Amino acid sequence: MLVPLSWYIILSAVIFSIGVFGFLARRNLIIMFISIELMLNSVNISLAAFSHYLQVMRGQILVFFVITVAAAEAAIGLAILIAYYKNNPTIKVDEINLLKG
Amino acid sequence: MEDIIYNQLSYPILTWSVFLPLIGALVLLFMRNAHVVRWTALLFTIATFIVSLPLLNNFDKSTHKMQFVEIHEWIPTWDIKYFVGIDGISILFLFLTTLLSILCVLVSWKAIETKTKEFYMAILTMEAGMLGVFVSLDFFLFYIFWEAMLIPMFILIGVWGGQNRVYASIKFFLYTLVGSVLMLVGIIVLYFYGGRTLDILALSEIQYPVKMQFWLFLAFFAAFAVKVPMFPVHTWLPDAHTEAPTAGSVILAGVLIKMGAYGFLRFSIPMLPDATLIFVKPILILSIIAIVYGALVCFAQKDFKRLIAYSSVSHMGFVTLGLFALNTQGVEGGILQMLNHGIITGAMFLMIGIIYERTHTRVIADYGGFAKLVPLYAGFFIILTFASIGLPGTNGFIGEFLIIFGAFKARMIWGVLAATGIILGAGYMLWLYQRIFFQDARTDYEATGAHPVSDINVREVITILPLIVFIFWIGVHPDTFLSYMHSSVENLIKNLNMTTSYAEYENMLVKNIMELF
Amino acid sequence: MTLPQLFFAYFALSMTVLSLLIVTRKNPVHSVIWMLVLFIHIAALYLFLNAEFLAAIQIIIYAGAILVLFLFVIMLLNLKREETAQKYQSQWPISMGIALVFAIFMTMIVGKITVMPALGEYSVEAIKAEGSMMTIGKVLYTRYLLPFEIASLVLLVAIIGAVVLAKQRVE
Amino acid sequence: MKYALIPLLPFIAFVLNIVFGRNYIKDRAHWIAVPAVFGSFVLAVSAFTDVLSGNVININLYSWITSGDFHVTVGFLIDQLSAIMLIVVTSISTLIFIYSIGYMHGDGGYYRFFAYLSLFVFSMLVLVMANNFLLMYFGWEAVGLCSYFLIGFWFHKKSAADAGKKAFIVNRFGDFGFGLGVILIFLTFGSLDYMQVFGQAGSLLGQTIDLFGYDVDLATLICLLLFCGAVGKSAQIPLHVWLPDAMEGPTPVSALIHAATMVTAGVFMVARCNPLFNMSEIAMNTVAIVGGVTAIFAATIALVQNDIKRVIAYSTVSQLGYMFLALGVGAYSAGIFHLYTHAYFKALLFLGSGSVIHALHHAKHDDEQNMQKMGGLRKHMPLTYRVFIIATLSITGIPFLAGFFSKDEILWRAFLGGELGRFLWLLGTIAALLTAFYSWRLIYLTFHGSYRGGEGQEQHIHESPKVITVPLMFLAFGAIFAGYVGIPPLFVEHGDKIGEFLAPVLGHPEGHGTHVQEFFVMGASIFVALAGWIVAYTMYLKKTDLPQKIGSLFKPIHTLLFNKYYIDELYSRSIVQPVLKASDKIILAFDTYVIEGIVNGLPNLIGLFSRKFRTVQTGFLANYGLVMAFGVLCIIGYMIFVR
Repeated sequence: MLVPLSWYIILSAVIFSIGVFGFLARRNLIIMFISIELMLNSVNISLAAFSHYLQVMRGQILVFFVITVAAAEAAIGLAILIAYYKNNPTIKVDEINLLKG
Repeated sequence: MEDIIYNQLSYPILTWSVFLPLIGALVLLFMRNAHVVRWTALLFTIATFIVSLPLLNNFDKSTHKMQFVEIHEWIPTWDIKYFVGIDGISILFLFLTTLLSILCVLVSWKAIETKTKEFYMAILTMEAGMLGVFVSLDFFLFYIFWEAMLIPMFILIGVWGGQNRVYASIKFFLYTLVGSVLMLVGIIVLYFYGGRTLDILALSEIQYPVKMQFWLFLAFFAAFAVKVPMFPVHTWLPDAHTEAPTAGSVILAGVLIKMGAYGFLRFSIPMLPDATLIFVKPILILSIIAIVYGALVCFAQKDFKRLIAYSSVSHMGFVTLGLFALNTQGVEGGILQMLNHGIITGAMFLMIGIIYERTHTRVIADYGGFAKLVPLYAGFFIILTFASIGLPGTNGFIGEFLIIFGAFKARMIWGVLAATGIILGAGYMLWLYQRIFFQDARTDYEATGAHPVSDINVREVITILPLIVFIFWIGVHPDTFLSYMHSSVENLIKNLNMTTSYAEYENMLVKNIMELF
Repeated sequence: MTLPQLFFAYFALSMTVLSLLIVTRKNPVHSVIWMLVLFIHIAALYLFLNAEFLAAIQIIIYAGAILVLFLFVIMLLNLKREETAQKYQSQWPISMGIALVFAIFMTMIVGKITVMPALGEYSVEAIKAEGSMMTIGKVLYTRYLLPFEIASLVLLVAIIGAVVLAKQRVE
Repeated sequence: MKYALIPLLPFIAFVLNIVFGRNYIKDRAHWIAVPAVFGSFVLAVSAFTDVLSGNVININLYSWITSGDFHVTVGFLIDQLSAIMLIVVTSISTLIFIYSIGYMHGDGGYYRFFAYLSLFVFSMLVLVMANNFLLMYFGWEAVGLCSYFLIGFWFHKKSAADAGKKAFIVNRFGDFGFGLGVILIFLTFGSLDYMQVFGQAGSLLGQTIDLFGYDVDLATLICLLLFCGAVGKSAQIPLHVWLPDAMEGPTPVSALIHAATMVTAGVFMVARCNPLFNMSEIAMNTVAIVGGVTAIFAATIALVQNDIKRVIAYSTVSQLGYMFLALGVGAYSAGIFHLYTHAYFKALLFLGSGSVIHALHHAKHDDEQNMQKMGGLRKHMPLTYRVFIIATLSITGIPFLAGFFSKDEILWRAFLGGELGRFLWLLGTIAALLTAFYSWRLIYLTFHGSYRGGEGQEQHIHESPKVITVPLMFLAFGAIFAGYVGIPPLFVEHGDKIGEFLAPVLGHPEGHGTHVQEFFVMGASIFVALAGWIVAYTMYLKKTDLPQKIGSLFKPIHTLLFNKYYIDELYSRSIVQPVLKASDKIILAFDTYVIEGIVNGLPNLIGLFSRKFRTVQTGFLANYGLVMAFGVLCIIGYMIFVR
């Protein structure tokens, strides 16, 4: 057990915060989707690490479900993006405010 | 549960009288032609009246127990039963409801042209709801009927009302709803504390801690005070009345308002005796304000119906004063005054509806010199005016005198203040009568005959006559009606066990409020 | 520094650099490609954590399917005009601040974890004995059957949604 | 049981007239009303003879209200007092009914008039014959109702409708006190029946009750409350404002209601409750003082009035003051005796003025009630003139006429009643002087001198038809001989028959002075009557310019009196206006702004807040993301640092 569990968690935390930065800062919608994928992967890493160190399978099973959710989310997100793009050819986030209250 | 007497009659009389109008409403559903709808509605209301008639003669006046009782298991898990019965207090209101419903159907014969089927269905469901409230002895059943009443009334005002009817109906609905939601909380508390039962009689026997009674009383008070319209929460009544169609305001004034006072009698006083005694003084002050305030506002009214609405705020002030004088005369006077008010104000709204059909205006200034134009109508109206003032010989006097007597006996100052209400009452009613019937006639009615103001016709006389008969019957021989109440009111007062004096209860009130903050 | 630690250090470093690259590229296609490289590294990391099946899944689904989907969408929308525009949103320093604070918090939490729950019975040897795929299959289809079904449902909804949104474009 | 018919007959007449009047009976209404009232007059006489022979009738028909220990029955009591009242009410009503056949001839609401008159007689008889306080209260208010109808009979006239409303509301003020008195009586005695209440009246002595904190003698409180009702009904000082306006009603109404019967209800009630009043010295004095003050107050106003009916109305108020004066000093039988005689000559005065108005009415005389526009009617209406003279002689107290005996009896009893009585006697005598003056002023202005009305109308004026003058003759007969029932013992040993007759109910007035004093009092009242006559004679017949000179000399006093001491204005400004203004400005404002404000204010408030929060939803993804992230950070921060 040379590489302690904490390192893995720190690694996933770092990647996760980079994902958060990506999502909040970037203007391009696709990049935001990608950073969400990034965040999800970082979570997967920590899950796998936990599963390995705690010698229990629950972590890996969860990774599966995270992946399915990620896939579904990506598909739907991009579909919406394309639908929106049809009548308003921009994917810059700060121009899309149809939902304004 | 020993003090109930099961129904010995051949048919389940109470269930029939409550659900017959509902069946009527269903039958109406499948009718198309307005005329047929009217006659069937009339048929059903009269049928309900006849079905509930045997209640009167084989009602046993000597006992305070609930009679004609029917109990059927409904929702066993929470021990909810279909528990129905009446006693001295609620029997008279049944007949007031059935009678007024017949008159409502009659008075809106020509008044309602649009969507007549839905109108009559609303009235029939309304009647079922009201009868349900008076007979139900299970909190769950009571609450269902209590809320069920609101919807048809909401529709009646909302659809067939006057100009800003939507505002009035929403206000009416919200007012009553807020109140009854608080009551629901009270019911639930009672359910748990009273040993997981919703049966009103069982819950009345249990002695609740004073602190809890204090809050429960407030919860129930919220619901009933709104319905009675006691002073601060009365502003929905004038709006609801001015916007409601004739039949709507007759039922509203005739029966709906009595629910609040009936609630006090059936729930607040028997179940929460100590809290009632604590709250006697504030409620009496509110009632006296209602009497004087209601009367004063009447002087300033321009609209005919609004004036009568405010006058019923004043009359209901008398009723609550009587009920919370907590002696036999006061309570019996209160109950009788509820009946009288239903008859007098119901009849008055019928009359307003009748004249409104001809002149299509409710502004008092548009009227004048109608005694010559419609002498028979004027004659009937003068009887109603004097009944509403409480002239001896009419029913108003008996109720008011007993209430003032009860209030005077309880505490002299209350009687004196209440008696001022009579003078104010005479003031605004006679002034109203003079402005409408005496002064010189408005030219356009008389000369040009633009609005052919024809006198009251046979159908309208039939609508008014039964109420006039009751006005004089109660006025001359009130014992036929008072005898029903004696034992029930005696029992109500007895288990109130007024041990200490009023003063002592007052500082208990103050103590409770201090603890609050 | 023992060999595994060395490997981990490499992977940690490379993955942080890669994610930074993904997030900061102006051209989305570059980000996607760097993402691909990142996924390969993650698969390798899974191997370290004795989760071969996961590594395979990672490569096949993530790299294979989702990234391709992204590429496909990028190609579909001609993003030429987007290149010129300014990359970051107006208030990006705030998001930078939040991300940093987040990272710091997480590291602090790691420091606080003291008590470890009891070890489960799936030790490394047990998995090796049966093979990672076998154990995952057993566990998945016994204890976690219901979530599995729900996951399939989620996917179904996603498919229908995508089709409906896409179809709209045709008329 | 046949005596229950007395009130029932007029009631049946009322029902028949009101129900079938409009389209069947129309102008034949008197064929139902007159026989009915005559029937009850005959029954009243037979009841009187029964009571004369000694047996008092007290029957309970049926139980009216029972609630808990409160029990009231509908029952009749005919004893000496109510027998006399029955005679007075039914006889005067019969004569007035016949009179109004002629007077109201051709009026649109003919049947309505007779219906309301019969209803009035019914309620008055119930009031008189009731055997408990609540039934009397029933008659009391029913009589108020009929006066509302009859005053406002010509309702198209706004003044008449106003007068009717005013009469009812002012009466209501009185009934407010009366009602409370009735309740207090029940609370102290446990029953409202006369026999029980007056039986235990003795127990009242010394009992006190806590009224708003401090102790008040129970008897005084009860009597004052009852007297409050009497003041309202019999138009005494504070509540007299409605009687002069009640003259808006047709003259037979004024004669019947506002002279003979209704206004005397107050006197009857106080006399009926004499056992209670005897218990409280203060109450007796208040009654006497109010009576005396009203007598002189009303007399002063009558001096300057120009409307013939208003003069007589104020004279009624003044005479009622006399009656209350008598009751106050304990001479109940004297009060009732004066009530009895006053009914006749006052009704005669009213009906006489009615026939004058009727005659002028035919002469198309617009201002038919203004005395300044009359004069010299002696030639045209000899019979009415002669009847008027008899009535005026009687009211001013000229010896050997009804008025003299009863008024003198009152003044004599007042004279004997201690130094307060002595002062009131003085007031009474001055009032008698004024009465003499204004009565003769009325005669000279209307019947003597030259005709001051419009030129062409004089020849139209002619004597009223038979149906009007015959009742006048009967009343004149009453005005002369009614007094012989109570001749003071000074002249005829057992002359005061009415005193002895009423003794069992009203008791004997105590206090008896020497013959010399009696002669002095009688001489004083005769002197005063003649003096008034001579002064009026000189002012209005010989030197006709004198009234103008005196009027201008005492200008302020004249206007003060003419405007009835501005009491009407005082009441309307101090009570009526504030109520209306309060209800308009404050109450309605309170209702609409305060309560509606709260009720509508709440939703607006909520609306306001929600508009604020809306701006948070910017629509930009980034903002939402930021907020979310920030939220997560806060939670984690909390978990780390706080926990």
